[in-house]
Order: sequence, then C-alpha cells, then structure tokens
Amino acid sequence: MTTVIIYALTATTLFSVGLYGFAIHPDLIRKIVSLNIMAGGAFLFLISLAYHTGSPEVDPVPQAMVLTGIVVTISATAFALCLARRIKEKTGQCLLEHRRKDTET
Amino acid sequence: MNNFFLAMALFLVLNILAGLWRVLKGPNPADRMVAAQLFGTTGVATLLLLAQALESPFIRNAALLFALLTVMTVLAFIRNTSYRLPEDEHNENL
Amino acid sequence: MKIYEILSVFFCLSGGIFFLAGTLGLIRFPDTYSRLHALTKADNLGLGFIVLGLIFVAGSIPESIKLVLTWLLAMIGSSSACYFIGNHMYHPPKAGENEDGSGI
Amino acid sequence: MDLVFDLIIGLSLAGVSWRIVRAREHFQAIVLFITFGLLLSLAWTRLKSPDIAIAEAAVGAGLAGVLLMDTLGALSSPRERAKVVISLKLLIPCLFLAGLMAYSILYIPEDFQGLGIVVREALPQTHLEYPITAVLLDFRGYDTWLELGVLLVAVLGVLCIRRTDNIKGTMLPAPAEPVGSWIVKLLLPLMVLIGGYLLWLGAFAPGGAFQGGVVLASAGVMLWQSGHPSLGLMPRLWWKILLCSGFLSFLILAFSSLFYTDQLLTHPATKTWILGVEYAATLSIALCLISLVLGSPARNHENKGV
Repeated sequence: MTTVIIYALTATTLFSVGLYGFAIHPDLIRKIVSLNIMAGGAFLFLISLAYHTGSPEVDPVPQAMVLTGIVVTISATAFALCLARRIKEKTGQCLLEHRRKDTET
Repeated sequence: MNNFFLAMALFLVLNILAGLWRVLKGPNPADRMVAAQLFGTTGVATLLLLAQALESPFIRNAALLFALLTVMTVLAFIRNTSYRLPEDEHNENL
Repeated sequence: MKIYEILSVFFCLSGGIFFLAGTLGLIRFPDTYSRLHALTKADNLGLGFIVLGLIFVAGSIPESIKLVLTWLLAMIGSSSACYFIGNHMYHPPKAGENEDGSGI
Repeated sequence: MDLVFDLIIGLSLAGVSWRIVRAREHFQAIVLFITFGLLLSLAWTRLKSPDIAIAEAAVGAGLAGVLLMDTLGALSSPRERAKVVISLKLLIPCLFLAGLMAYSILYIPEDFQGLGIVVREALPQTHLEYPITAVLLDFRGYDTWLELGVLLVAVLGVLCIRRTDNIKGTMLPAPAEPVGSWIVKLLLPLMVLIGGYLLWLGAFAPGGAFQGGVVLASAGVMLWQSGHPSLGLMPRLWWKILLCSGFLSFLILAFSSLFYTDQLLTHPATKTWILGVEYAATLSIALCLISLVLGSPARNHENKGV
C-alpha cells in the first residue's frame, strides 16, 4: 500500500463521487461543485502517477498539465456560474429541465 | 525530527476533521463560516509544519498565500449572503 | 537531541494544544459569539507557538522572517474575519436591503 | 508515518467529497467545498509538487469561494433544500466505474520511466533552471498559449451574457464600517507584492505566471469587494488590450520567428523572450480572472430592467 496506491484510489473515489453528485442534483450550483470535485480527482490521479516515477523529484510534465488544468477549471466554473445566473434570471428556476408545475421545488 | 513535525501536521488535520462536525451541524451560516475560518488558519499551520517535515521550503509560500486569502471568502460571505437561512434554527441559540 | 530541537518540540506541542482548544471550543460552545471568541484566541496563539517552534529549526534568517510574516498575516486575516462575522451576526442585514449585494 | 498521513488525507478527501454531494443546503456544500480545496492543497504538498499546492491554495481559498458565494448570494434561494434521497440506479454505475478504475490501478507497471529524465537532459537548451517553467513555456508552449485562449474565450462568453463590453457597472457600495476599507489598504499591497514575488520566483523555483496571475486576480477581487471604484475606471481600451496581451504576445513572438528563422511558430531560446512572454501572460491571466468574477450579470444595475 504505497503512497501512490492510496492517492490513486482516493482520486478514483473523488471522480466517481463527483460523477454521482453531478448526476443526482438537479440544481445547477451543485452540479458545478460536483464538476470541480471530478476535476480535483482527475488531477490527483495524474500527480499520484507523476510522484510514482521513481526518480527523486516529481516528473514535471504532469505537474505542468495539472497547473494549466487548474486555471482552466476555474475559468470554466466562472463561466458556468454566469450561465446559471442567467438561467435563474430568465426562468426563475436554477434547474436544467423546467418543471411545468412549480409546486415541486 | 521530521517525523515529529509530520505527526504534528497529522494532528492538525485531525483537528480539521473534528471541526467539520460543526460545519455539518452548524445551525446558521455564520457558524459554518466560523468553522471555515478556523480551517484556514489550521491549514496555514499544517502547511508550515509540512514544509519543515518534507524539506520543501517553497510550501511556505503556499502557507503565506493561505493566510492572505482566507479573509476573502468571509468578505464574500458577508457581502453577498443576503438571505437569512433557517429562521427556525436561528432562534434556537439566540 | 540538541537544545533548540527540544525547545522546538515544546513550542510546537503547546501550539497544538491551543489548536485543540480552538477546535473543542468550536464544537462545544453554545453560541456563535462564544465560538468566534474561541476561534480567534486559540488559533492565533496556536499558530504563534507553532511558528515560534519552527523558527528554531528554520534554516536561515529569511525563512524565519517569512514565518513571522505568515503569522502576522494570519492574525490580521482571522481577527478582521471574526469582526466581519460578528458584525454580520449582531445586526444582520435585512433581506431586502442587499438584494443587489450592497451588504453590511 | 508517511503512510498514516496519506491514509488520513485520502480518507478525509473522500469523506468531504461525499458530504458535499450529500449536503442538504447549498451553503453547507460550498463551505465544505472550500475545506475540500484546503485538503487537496495538503495532498499536493504531500506529493511534493509545491507549484500546484500554491496554485490550488490561491484558487481554492481565493477565487472559488468568492465565485460560489457570489452566485449563491445572487440566486438567494433561502429555503432551497436539496432532496438527498440516494438513487440506486445512479449509485450502482458510479460504484462500478470506481471499481473498474481501482482495478486498473493495480496494474500500473512498477518501473515505468516518466518524462522527468527527458526534461532534465533538454533543460540546458532553454536557459531556464526550473523544469516546470521550462515545460510550461518552452517545451509545451502551445498548451500555455491555448490555455490563455481558453481564458479569453471564457471572458468573452461572460461578456456576451452580460450584453455589455465592459465591467463598468459592477461597482459595489463601499462598506459602512472602517474595518472593510482598512483591511484592503493593508492586504492589497502585500498581495501585489507576493504576486510579483511568485512571478519572479518562477524562473528558478516553484512559482510562475499562473500562481502570480491568480494572486493578482485575488487582489483585484478584494479591491472590488471593498467597494473601491478603481477597477471600473480603467479605460476600456486598456482593459481590452490587457485582456488579450497574454494570448497576443505568444502569437506575435511565434509569428516574428518567421523572419529570422525558417520555421514558423517557434520562439527564440533566449531567456529574456520567454520571461517577457511570461510577464505578459501573468497580467492577462489576472485581468481575465477579475473580469470573470466581476462580469456576472445579476450584479450590474443597468440591465435590471431587462
């Protein structure tokens, strides 16, 4: 049970929990937060493999990829939140599919 | 010696996990922000200890950054949480 | 175990105790204001002792200056954050007042 | 001792993410997400990648919390309680996926060689001392360039949704009590200083364009949060030039290489060119992120009527 296996297993659980959260929540904000969790899981998997490569210092290429990925994730989240606001402004509901009967939140 | 610092960092992470209970239970949003603020400072201490334990001095920059940025989330909370969450729980502890 | 290592262990342990007090305070205190009090007092002192402990084993002078700067910033950040939360709790903004995020 | 630390960090990451999904209120989920960012930056520290720990700390604590808090505040759906019944028909496939991935982990070959050695040998040609900055700016310059393009496209998207072409109308009224403005006067210069320090550090140590850009963006967001009008008063032309400066500087450098070398889209290996591009990239990353945070539609006042 080396460090790599622990963090790789955590990464897979993060990814699946994020995927489940993304699927289960109708509300847009919760979907976006779940997407960020999935992104965190994917990056953790990349870096746990980079750490594994035996050489004393960590392999720099996946680190550069994850660094770019973090900035792309935050810009995608900002844009998605902006869209969510717009949907809420237009339709009054922060949901993807619009329920006919508004009684059920 | 490094193992001692790693043990201290582990102890602080356990502190964060214990504090999570308040985030889950906290009746009103201010309690949750208080917990988040404590995690921020505990995170700074953990990063400093890890920087010493793993002999990577540049983690201190991350700790310095954390110390700076925790207040921004609280500012956002104050300025933008216009709604007041569960009134029923609110007067439970006033 | 040289003298400065023993001192460093002692200060780090006392810092840990203050953090433990802060977390326990966060969990057990009945009211938000008391939790705020526990939080500010505990973590500033806790962080202060841990930084003091680390200064003994920090390699060079600039590193220890950076440690002290981190501690000062954390103190500034957490005290003003606790002021904001307390202020927000004491006279909460009326729901209508900051619909557009005017706040406070 | 290390394994115990890894186990605790791994379990707490998984537990916090499960609690985020299962949280009943949105606000609770967001606060848990901020803690998730903190734990993740501890994981990066443990995996000996200080660059990403710094970037995650700056993004997680600074921008992600503010963005989510803003959106939640603007949507102001106070009684929103998510129905958190576990639906098995979704949980089973996710568990199956997790099992497949976990099973594949066991088959990772023990002795595969990463690209670390390749980068180390090719490092002297780039005149940069630090491998990650060399990978970011020289070996994989395309990724950084197109990543700046992604940032630019995100800002354009936000502006289209706002149906304006500037961030003028996003001023927040100044906070009533002195502490709000006092803390900005104290922390802002420090943030700009640390952002510059991280940028300068990038040439030979963990740091660089992204971390510096994100810290400068956090400084701008804090300036805006304190109700200071200075961000909106930036002349529109300058604002647009700075937005595109990162993307264009890469393009101009790559295009100009046509004149003195025969290939297109390479750039001279001299260090000054690369660092110059890095500094331009930092400014444009900072301004793009600031415009993303400020640009959300519900805030400005003039399209209230729409």
